[in-house]
Amino acid sequence: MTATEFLPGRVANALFRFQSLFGLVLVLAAAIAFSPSHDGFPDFLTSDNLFNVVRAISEIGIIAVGMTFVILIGGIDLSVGAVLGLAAVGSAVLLVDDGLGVLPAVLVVLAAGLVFGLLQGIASAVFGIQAFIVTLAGLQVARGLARIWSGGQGVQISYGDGPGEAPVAFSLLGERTFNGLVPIPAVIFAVVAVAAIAFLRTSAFARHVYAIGGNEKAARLSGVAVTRVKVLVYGLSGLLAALAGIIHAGQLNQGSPNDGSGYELDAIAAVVIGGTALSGGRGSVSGTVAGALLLGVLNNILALTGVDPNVQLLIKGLVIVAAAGLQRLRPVS
Amino acid sequence: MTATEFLPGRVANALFRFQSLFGLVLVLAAAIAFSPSHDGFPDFLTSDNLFNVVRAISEIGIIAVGMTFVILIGGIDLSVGAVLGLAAVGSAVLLVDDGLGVLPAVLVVLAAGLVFGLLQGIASAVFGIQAFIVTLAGLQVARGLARIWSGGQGVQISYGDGPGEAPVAFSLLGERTFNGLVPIPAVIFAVVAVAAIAFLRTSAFARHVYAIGGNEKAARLSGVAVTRVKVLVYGLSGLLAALAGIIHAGQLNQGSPNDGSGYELDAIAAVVIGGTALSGGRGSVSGTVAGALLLGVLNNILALTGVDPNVQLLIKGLVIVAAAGLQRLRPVS
Amino acid sequence: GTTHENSGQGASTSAPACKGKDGKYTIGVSQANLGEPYRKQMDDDIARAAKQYPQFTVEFADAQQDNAKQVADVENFLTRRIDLLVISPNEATPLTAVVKKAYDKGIPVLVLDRKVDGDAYTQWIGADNVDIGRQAGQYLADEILPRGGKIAEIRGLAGSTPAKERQDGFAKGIEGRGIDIVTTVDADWLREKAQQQADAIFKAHPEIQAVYAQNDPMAEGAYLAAKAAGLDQKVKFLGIDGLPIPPGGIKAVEAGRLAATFVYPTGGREAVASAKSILLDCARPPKTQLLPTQLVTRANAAEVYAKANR
Amino acid sequence: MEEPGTPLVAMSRVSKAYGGTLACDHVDFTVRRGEVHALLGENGAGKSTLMRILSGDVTGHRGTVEIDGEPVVFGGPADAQRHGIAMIPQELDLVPGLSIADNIFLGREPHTKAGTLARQKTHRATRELLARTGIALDPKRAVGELRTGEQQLVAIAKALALDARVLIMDEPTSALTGAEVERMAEVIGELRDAGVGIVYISHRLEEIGRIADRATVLRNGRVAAGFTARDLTVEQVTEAMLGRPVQALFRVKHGKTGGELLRLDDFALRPRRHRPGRREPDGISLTVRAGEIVGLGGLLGSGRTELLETLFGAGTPGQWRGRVCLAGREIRPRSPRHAVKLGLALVPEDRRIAGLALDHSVRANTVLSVVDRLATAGLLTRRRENETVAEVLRELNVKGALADPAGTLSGGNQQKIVLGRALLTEPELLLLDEPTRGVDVGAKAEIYQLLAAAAARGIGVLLASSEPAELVGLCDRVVVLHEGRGGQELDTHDAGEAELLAAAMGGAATRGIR
Ligand SMILES: Nc1ncnc2c1ncn2[C@@H]1O[C@H](COP(=O)(O)OP(=O)(O)OP(=O)(O)O)[C@@H](O)[C@H]1O
Ligand SMILES: Nc1ncnc2c1ncn2[C@@H]1O[C@H](COP(=O)(O)OP(=O)(O)OP(=O)(O)O)[C@@H](O)[C@H]1O
Ligand SMILES: [Mg+2]
Ligand SMILES: [Mg+2]
Repeated sequence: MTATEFLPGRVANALFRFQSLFGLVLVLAAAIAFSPSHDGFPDFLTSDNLFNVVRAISEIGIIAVGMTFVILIGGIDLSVGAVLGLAAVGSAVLLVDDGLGVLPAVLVVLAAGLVFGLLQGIASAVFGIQAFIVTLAGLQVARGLARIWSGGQGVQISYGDGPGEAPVAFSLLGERTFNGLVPIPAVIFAVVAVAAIAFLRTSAFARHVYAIGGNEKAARLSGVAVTRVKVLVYGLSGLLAALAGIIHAGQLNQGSPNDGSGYELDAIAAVVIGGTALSGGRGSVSGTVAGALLLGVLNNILALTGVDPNVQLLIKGLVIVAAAGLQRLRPVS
Repeated sequence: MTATEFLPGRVANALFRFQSLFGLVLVLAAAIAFSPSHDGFPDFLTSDNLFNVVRAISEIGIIAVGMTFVILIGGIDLSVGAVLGLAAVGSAVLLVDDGLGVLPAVLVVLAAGLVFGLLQGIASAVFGIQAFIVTLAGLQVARGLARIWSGGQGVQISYGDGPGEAPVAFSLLGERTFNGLVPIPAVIFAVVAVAAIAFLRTSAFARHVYAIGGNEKAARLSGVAVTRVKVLVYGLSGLLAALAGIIHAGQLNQGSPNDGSGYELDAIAAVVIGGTALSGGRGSVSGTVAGALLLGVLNNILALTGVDPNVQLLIKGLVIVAAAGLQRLRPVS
Repeated sequence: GTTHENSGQGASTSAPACKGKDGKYTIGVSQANLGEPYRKQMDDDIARAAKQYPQFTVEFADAQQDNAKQVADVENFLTRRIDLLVISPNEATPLTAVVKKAYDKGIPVLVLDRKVDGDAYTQWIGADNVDIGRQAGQYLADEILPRGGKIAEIRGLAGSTPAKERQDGFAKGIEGRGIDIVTTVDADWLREKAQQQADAIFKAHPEIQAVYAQNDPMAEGAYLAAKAAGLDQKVKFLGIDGLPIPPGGIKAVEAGRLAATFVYPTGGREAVASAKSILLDCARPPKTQLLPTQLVTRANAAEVYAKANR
Repeated sequence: MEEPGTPLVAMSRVSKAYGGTLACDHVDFTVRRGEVHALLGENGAGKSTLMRILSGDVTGHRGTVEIDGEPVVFGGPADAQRHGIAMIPQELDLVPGLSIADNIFLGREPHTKAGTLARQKTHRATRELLARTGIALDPKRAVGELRTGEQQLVAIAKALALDARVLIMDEPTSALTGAEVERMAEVIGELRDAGVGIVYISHRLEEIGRIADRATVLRNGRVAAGFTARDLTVEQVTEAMLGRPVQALFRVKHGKTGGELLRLDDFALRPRRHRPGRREPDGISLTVRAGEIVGLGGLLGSGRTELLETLFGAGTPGQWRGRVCLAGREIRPRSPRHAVKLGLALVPEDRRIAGLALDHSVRANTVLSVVDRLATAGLLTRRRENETVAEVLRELNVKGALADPAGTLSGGNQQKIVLGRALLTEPELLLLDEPTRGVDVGAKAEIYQLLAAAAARGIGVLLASSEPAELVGLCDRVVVLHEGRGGQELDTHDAGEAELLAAAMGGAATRGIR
């Protein structure tokens, strides 16, 4: 039980959003301060670099948006990284080996991710198996499927309209837009995030999500279809992981079965740094976006300054704790 | 709300212990059934193989014992795998490079693990940062320290009493005992497990652990030193992870900074399969031991039957879910 | 490490192992992990080569980069009484004991890529990471930056042996050639990580003229980053491994994404060949079989690829 | 007001078993249009279970339920609501994180044409509903920050929002004080006149005659008696409920008290961080002598709970002003643990939130406060534990076995366990917050006797209660709080409920009820 349970909702939320931004601002300041610079201008602030940052986090960010919903209902999804890998493989295989068009391929992969998520949701919501273990198993299953589907090696995507070549349209995912400035993945991430924020603010479904995380019994007594909502949320998480996987394939021009491992932890970190309580019921996508940006900036500046990689691990760990510490006002899970 | 919330405690607990055993029994049966055999005797049941099984799970098992305490108070510790790696490196460096004796080296490493755990406990219990994120950061920090301490390379342990050689006594950890029958690590695991079971059944401290997991606020108002208990529990987890790391070094004659990655998830799986609720307050070490054995047998039989490694991933995932499903009667976190 | 007076030696003069042409043999392959394309390729090579010999059934184990698991994998192979062990150790020392155990049991052991300590094995097949690193360095110094220059190095997984060896060798190769490694980053052998790291590198050091990546996937990742930064024409990329598969380095060189790569042979085929001579011909192969590496440039890429897949 | 035709609700031969216990046993129960039907019975008699069956919350029962003569079977609460049945659950089930408005319309959120939530509409509706229940709260405030009493009113508003034809109120007043209860009675009156059928469950028997038309008494899951509420006396019901008359509900005050035990001089708390919805102590002076029971009175939110929490070291962190002395020594508990060491014990207000680990055994919950002392070298023996607990259960006459999960006990018995745990620490000073909330009259009498006995042993008791009768009947003196300030002090030897209410209201009237 902590103080904020007693702050009026709005104030509290405002405060929290401020908090997660606060951490981000600190890291940004540090980034600018420590950035190496050319002719007096910090490399970090060059538009190119900033767009590299957002591109680097767009996949984690998209996953983290889905993860936010899952954590809001008091659940967790450890399978997203593996699902990303599976989706990347899927896109590559469908486009290259099976010669599908971009749209059909994308739809098939998204559907697969959705179904995978729904199945996990059913296992945890209907059969009452703890989400942690369900999705941990889901991770292994997805990884295994990806390796089997790809034959164990990354599937290279080369473009063209010959056989064994993917439609050039798909290569857009690797490109930048708005006269070469903004990377497409960042655009997709932005769209997903904005949509999710709006959805969480305005939809009844979102109210049910918060209610389930806050007091599941109360939600049930109020006639909320608890099980259905839970299952759908896991479905959403799977869907977004698949979307991230498609982007991943486009970015790297290949679908490799082992990609995305460990992404789930980054995504969860982003969500928590963003001020969402793992106990569920409280949090926001805007916070998650801030959290993802914080991580992205952190990685970028550590790479820019060329700190010793092992020391980087230390710094990252400590910064993450500190950033999460800014959230300590909210209920501890 | 689940049925058993209202079964009288004793019955319920008996039932649960039976459950976790039940899963183990099933897997054992399957193992014997599917095991390849030579001259009519199933390879699985050969004493050598059985000892391989227990030795293989000793480290995970020891970690899982500590994890059980952590999860009983409603927490989680993702750092154990990295701490194991750190401890393995530590043992090697102290024995080989710094030429410490076995006892001092072991004590130093255990102390280090304890302190590392305590610090995480303080961050989560005193500063109220969510355990998931604290220990996730702890994972990175421990990994970074291990790489720095080891100079980035596995530190090899060769025995003898020259400089740069470790006391032969340490090599015992790699040996078997009771006229070559039982592997030492298994013995250590057994001792740790039995001690933990007795401690959880009979100590006042254990009552506080359960109470905190059951209803932290009530525990605090009843005069339980909630914060202290929590910190100590994380300390215990770090201590046991360090112990596992020492064994690891002895087993492999080397301390590698990257060893033990992913062990935390196996340990958590063992705990949950053993019927401990991630929501805290309910569970037993005996269940955890059963869970660890189940995982060990599963890995072993999959290897013996020579299933394709990728298919193994699928099967493992599904069996884990099924095993955890046997626990669905207990309160879902 | 310790050198064993190898008691196993006598046993392994393939007396029990060799049952001649019409025997049936189970070969156990213990692979360090299937995450790295190179290692998956090794398994595939072994599987393909073994097809020629109906007497062989090959079974694979994946240690998932876990020394302890690989020990268990070998133990399990022993339980199943395989006739020959092929192992590509995750790391040397941790696997030494169990490999010796197998060897002493009279099971021929072929060690691929990474040696174990001592000499309790039948044959080691592999290339020399230090040497390949050195060649890469020399090629860079001779062909790409004869007048010296600034480069970036992308390392594999910190704490892994090849990462260290390929780094040391490379350092030797460029010694005193006026080549300055302005930054070194870790990308864990992964294309995705390399891309992100390289993003930052090109920002902080736009003056960089070449990138040395310790494997091809990382080189490709760096190339993608350069492309995004519009530097793909200016900067040259060196990789290692040169796998003869579509996503492999040879194709990347052929397509001009990489300036050069160095074939780091998997030794899969050679392993099966040795297995044949041990098990079917009751012969005794030499203790070590050092595999040659090969420089792959745009000039010879196509033919190397074809040859490898013949 | 007897009205012919089919009743609105007819439950016949309804039975529900939980494991061994028969919660309901062939119960017949009807509700007519425009009547208030009181459902009475001791803790664990089956009142809530029966109503949770009617509201679709509990399923898997035997017997039939008819609405307007039509037999119905409910799959869940949603079904029942569709049939116009609304229930205010005993354990207020609200979502702390959501705003009042969101809670009230949870599951039935009004939409705009765009399909988004219609905020303005819900907020307007919420204000009206709250107004009907007699409080003004900002619809956007999070429920988690409301006082239990306020939460109860929100729960009522939530039920009203359903425009139900049948409204079930399970102990709606347990956290309310005189003023709010009055308002409730009016609301109920309006609904009744509108033809709504109301089921009213309460352990405050004195309310029944004023509010209800009919009363049905359950005992051990069976219907024990029926009355027309008009001509019903507390004694009658009590006897029907318990199967025996209760002699002397309250204690005889002997007035013999020892030396001064607790003394507050102008005690106030400056919170480090202000917690909205909290009414921190702001200048309270009082004394409690050994062997004396002192009551804390006041309106909803007058700051009783905060005072007790703060004294026990469980309040908002912050600066203390004024003096707090225990047996002459100045004290400042840093934490509940410290408070226990100093000889204090607290029975918290909400036993389900702060009192019990509901799925842990009665044993574990009872000994928790003393496991340290029972242990030798940190180790306990089951025997030692069992003996201790068994003795407590015997003394407090708890119905329930050592190994039963506390959650399956009835409210009264749960409360006794929390009390027993507090007494086990052998405190000098006992702090009680609403110790008999939701406790049946029989158990109440027993608890009162326990407290009297404790006092007689020289323990000092400081007791916060919202039940005037309790304060007057049990306490030697009552201190009335207003907005965290110590107000009037009444000697209950000469002052009665009327004076008490007046004092509370009077104090409030000058400042206005919040
Ligand atoms: N979920 C449950 N599981 C097991 N037993 C239960 C459950 N709910 C109630 N009981 C038992 O059923 C009986 C009736 O409980 P119920 O809550 O209906 O009594 P009540 O009349 O509402 O008591 P109170 O006045 O304290 O609210 C009690 O013996 C109780 O222990
Ligand atoms: N569900 C709850 N969870 C946590 N704290 C609560 C809850 N309900 C109320 N509180 C806190 O308990 C304190 C007292 O609330 P309570 O309901 O006891 O008011 P009251 O008893 O009616 O009035 P008084 O302050 O005189 O006791 C409030 O400050 C509130 O913050
Ligand atoms: Mg009830
Ligand atoms: Mg109160």
